This record gives sequence, structure tokens and C-alpha cells, in this order.
Amino acid sequence: MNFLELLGYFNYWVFAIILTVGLYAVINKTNLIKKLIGLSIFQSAVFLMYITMDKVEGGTAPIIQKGVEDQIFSNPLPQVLILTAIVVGVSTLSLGLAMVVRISECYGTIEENEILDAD
Amino acid sequence: MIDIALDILSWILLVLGGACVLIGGIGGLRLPNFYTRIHAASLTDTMATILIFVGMMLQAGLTLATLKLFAIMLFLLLTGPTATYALANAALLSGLKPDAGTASDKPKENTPE
Amino acid sequence: MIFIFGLFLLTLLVITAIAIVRTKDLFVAVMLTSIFSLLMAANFFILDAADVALTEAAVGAGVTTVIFLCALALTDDKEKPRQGGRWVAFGTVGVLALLIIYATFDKPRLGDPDAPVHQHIAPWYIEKTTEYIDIPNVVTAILSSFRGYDTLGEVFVVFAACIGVLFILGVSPPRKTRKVTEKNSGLRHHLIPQVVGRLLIPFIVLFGLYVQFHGEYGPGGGFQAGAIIATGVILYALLEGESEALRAIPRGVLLGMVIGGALLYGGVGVACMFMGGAFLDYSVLAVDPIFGQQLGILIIEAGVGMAVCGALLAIFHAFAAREVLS
Amino acid sequence: MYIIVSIAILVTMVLALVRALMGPSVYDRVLAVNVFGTKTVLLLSVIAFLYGRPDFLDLALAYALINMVGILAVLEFFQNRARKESRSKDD
Repeated sequence: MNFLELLGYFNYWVFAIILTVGLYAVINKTNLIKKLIGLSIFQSAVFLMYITMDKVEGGTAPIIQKGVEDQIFSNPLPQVLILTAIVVGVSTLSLGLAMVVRISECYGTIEENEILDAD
Repeated sequence: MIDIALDILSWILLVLGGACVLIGGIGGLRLPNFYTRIHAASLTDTMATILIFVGMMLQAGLTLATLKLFAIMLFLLLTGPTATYALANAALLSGLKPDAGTASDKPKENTPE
Repeated sequence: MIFIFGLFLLTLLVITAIAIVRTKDLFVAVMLTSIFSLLMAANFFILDAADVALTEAAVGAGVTTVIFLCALALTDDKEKPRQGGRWVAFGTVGVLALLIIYATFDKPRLGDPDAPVHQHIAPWYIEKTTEYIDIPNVVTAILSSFRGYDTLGEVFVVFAACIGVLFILGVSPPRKTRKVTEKNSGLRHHLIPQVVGRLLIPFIVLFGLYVQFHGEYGPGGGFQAGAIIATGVILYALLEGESEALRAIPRGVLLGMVIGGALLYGGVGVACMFMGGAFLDYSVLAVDPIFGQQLGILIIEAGVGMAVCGALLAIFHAFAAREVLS
Repeated sequence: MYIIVSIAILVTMVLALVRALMGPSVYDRVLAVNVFGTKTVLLLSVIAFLYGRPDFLDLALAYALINMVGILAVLEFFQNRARKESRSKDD
């Protein structure tokens, strides 16, 4: 396997690293907002993997141009899935933030261990 | 003939714009304190934007793309300085004083070599 | 060449992600998140996903940052240091990363035209879009016609999240934080943002409408347009104060937009059933099936745009109004 | 030619990112975010031309219009915090 072929996997490695960085924030940080940020990083990693899969060599974005023949188009299906997922991601993220705000109002802190102690 | 002249002109503009972007970036990294770094950032916001976008407009010719490029340039020129103003104001508001006496904001830790 | 740019931007992405997790200051983390979003949009663009990049731009540049900052203003923006348990988590995560990287060697490499994902249904979509729907943007065609059920589901998820936020933040805050406060006047005393912002808002809304109705021909559609228009109104709220924006577009109108958008989408589906087709089969909406498809796509994209715009604005107001009370 | 410009922009993005990671003050980081946003607009426009599909300039246009909102939100955030602090000092 030559070097250029290996570079073809680079996107997946970045996906793996970002995914685990996000996961690290979710499992190790006690601050709830930091956990949510980690969750959104995790989510972005998944987006990146899907969009990586849609690329076709020599392709272009799947918008048909009139009068241009023999275009190769990238795969539109992952794009559709991710396009909606981004907006849904923001609304669910704000749902999480709303819960954190309520927790902070009731307990006076957003550190997980302090909340557990207070209970 | 005109085409070649326009091409060369747009290349010169593009390269100059690239140089401006680079200078601004280096300035943003090297200048000693926050209020001076704003100057470097505003170079890339205005001068580089004008040069690069005019260069691209010359390449695009009279198409819809030129109109869009012009709109992007206009909005960047409007929003860039406004954002910088807002930022400087926010810094001033929370007590970061523009101090002419000292060159660096944290002399001991943050003097760039 | 662009491939190399992609590698470069991806490396920056990894550095930013690590920095976000490492920093103790949550405000800095939010700022780095917005850099992360910019890098993500550039990467999407390089990977040929113009629509997705536009969505990321519309959502990541304004709405996410504003909502995060509102939440930080209501809580605390410093993270407390914590000891112990770090190396266990680090080890677990490291092993997991290595496992995933090992597993990716079975995947087709980037841009491989023979990858399984490009074999089955995707060529059919690209081929048949011209025949059945005849709009240039295949992504919009799939989003709203071929896979309209998915999108309907997503719209209802946005709707549900909006309702959830309104319920959670609808409870009045505890008594001790309630004080008599001066009215939040926004940035009314800052002349330059006032003038420039007032100039920009019409253009933002106009651009949102352009993205909404040009979505069949270029990158765009209801999701992006809703987010862009919501950002325009959020800009107004930042300039004039949140209550002023609420006066311009009252909460009832926002909720009406969310509910109306979702209902419009579902209603088109039911109308298709009444006119003799399947649920969300727009071909029956007009005599010419292609025109029927285009009409259906136009209507449901409008519904999506209304629902997303209303939901994001309602969420923003729920956070921002609380800020005034506490 | 576009290649040279885009490399210059990419290098500047790295420099801005370094500034964002180094700090030292929060404002430096916000400034770096702003510079990064402008550079992304430039990069996206240049890449749209490199691809030869200038109809994708919409993306750069969206960023050019919206990018300021985040920075204004930061200004409002600091303004509110300053006001809150002065109020708690009064009590």
C-alpha cells in the first residue's frame, strides 16, 4: 500500500480522533456544559464520516448543470442525511443547555460531582 | 490583448492580496498586545479583501458571479470593522486598558521573542 | 491540490477539537467551537457537499454561538479543576481510537468510485431526478421528495425539541434570583453596530428568502433558509434588546410558525392521499406529475423553513428572556 | 494563481488558530475567531473559483452576512456581565 493510498484513509483517522476526543469530554469532564460541547464534537465527527463517504474522485456537488455532459456527481444521499441532522443537532443541543440552566438554578452549580453531593 | 492585460492585472492583485493576508496573519501573531493586534486583523479585513475580490472579479468577467463577489466584498467591508469595533469595545468595557506606556500586556510571560 | 487543502484543514480540526476539550474556560471553549464549525464547513465544501456546508454555515456562525453564550450567562463560565480518573478515561479513549482506526482499513478509501455506498440507490437518484422531478439540485429532490418521510421526521424532532425547551425554561426561576432589573436595552448605545446591523438585517432576510426559493437550483432549502432568517432576527434582538424583538415578532407568531410549518408539511402529505396518491407522493398535486412534484417540493420546503425559523427563534427567546429575569 | 492565494490564506488561518490557542486574554481569542471567519470567507470564494463552479459563492455570502452576529453576541455578553457585576457591587 503506497503513501497516497494511505492518505485516502486520513479522513477516517481524523474521524476516529475527533470522535474519541468528544467521547473523552463526555465521560471524563464533570462540567455539564463541557459535556454538551463534547457531545457536539462527537456529533460533528459522525457528520464528517458520512460526508467523507459521499466523495467520488473527480466528482462535483450533485447539482446538475444544464448543458454540461458527462459530469460525475458525488453521492447525494449522505448529504441529505447530514443536512437535516445538523439542524436537529442544534435544537437538541439547546434542549440539553436548557436542562443545564434549570439544574444550575436549582443546585447553584453545573459540576456533576457537586450536584451528586447535594442530592 | 485586453484579456492578457486583465489577466496579468488580476494576478498581481491576487498575489498582493495574498501577501496582505499573510502580513496581517503574522502581525496578529507577533504584535505585543491586544489593541495593536486589532490593527493587524483589520489589514486582512479590508485591504486584502478588496485586492483578492477585485482580482477574482476581473477573472470572472461580467457574470452573476461578479455580482455575488461584489456583494460578498461589500458585506465583508461593512461587517469586518464593525466586528472589530464591537470587540475593542467589549475589551474596554471589561477593563482591558489600552496602555501606551507598556508595549506588552503581560510583560513577563508573553513577550514574543 | 484541493485534496491537500483538505488534509491541512482536517489537521487543524483535530488541533481545535483537542484544544476545546483541554481549556478550562468555557467561554474560550465556545469561541473555539465556532472556529471548529468554520473548519467543518470548509471541509464539507471541499468534500463536495455544498448544501451541508451551507447548513453548517447558517447554523454554526450565529445560532449556536448565541445560544451557548446565553446559557453561559445564565450559569458559570469557569470549569472547576478535577483530580483523578483522568488516566483511566484517557486509556479507554485511546484504545477505542486505535480500534476505530484499525477498523477503518476495511473501508473504501476517500473518493473510491467502487465503494458500496455509490453502487445501489444513489445512481438511481441522480439518474431519475431529471426524469421525475426535473430540478437541478439532486439533494433537494431527495430531501423533500424521494425521502420525504425522513425529513418529516426531522421536522417533528425540531418541533419536539423546541417544545421541550419552552417547557423546561417556561418554569419561572427560583425566587432568590429575581430582582428588579433595568430593561435589557441590547446594544442601543453602540452607534456603529446599530447602523451597520440595521443595514444588514434586510439583506440577511432577503438572502434567507433567496436560499429558500433558490434551493431547487443551487445549494439551499428550507433548513438553511430558516436558520439564516432566524439569525437575522437574532441580530435585531442583539441590537435592540430581546423584548423589542419579541414585540416585532410575538411569541404566538413564532409558535404559530413552528406548528404551522410542521402542519403544512404533514398537510401536503394528507392532501396527496386525498387526491389519490400515496402519503407525500406529490405527483398527484397537479395534472402534470413533474409540475406536481415541483409544487409539492416548494410547499414543503416553505413548511420546513417556517418550522426551523420559528423553532430556533423560540429557543433563543426562551434563553434570552430568562437572562433578564435572573 | 488561486493556489498561491489559498496557500497564503491557509497559512494565515494557522496563525490565527495559534493566536486563538495561545490567548493570552479572551479578547485575543475572539479576535482570532473573527480573523478566522474572514479568512474562511476568502478561502471558500477562492476554492469556488478553483473548482470552476462559481455558483457556490452563496456559501461565502452566507458567512459574510452572518459572521458578525457571533461577535456582537460576545459584546452583549460582556456588557451584561459588566452590568451584573456593577449591580452586585451596589448591593
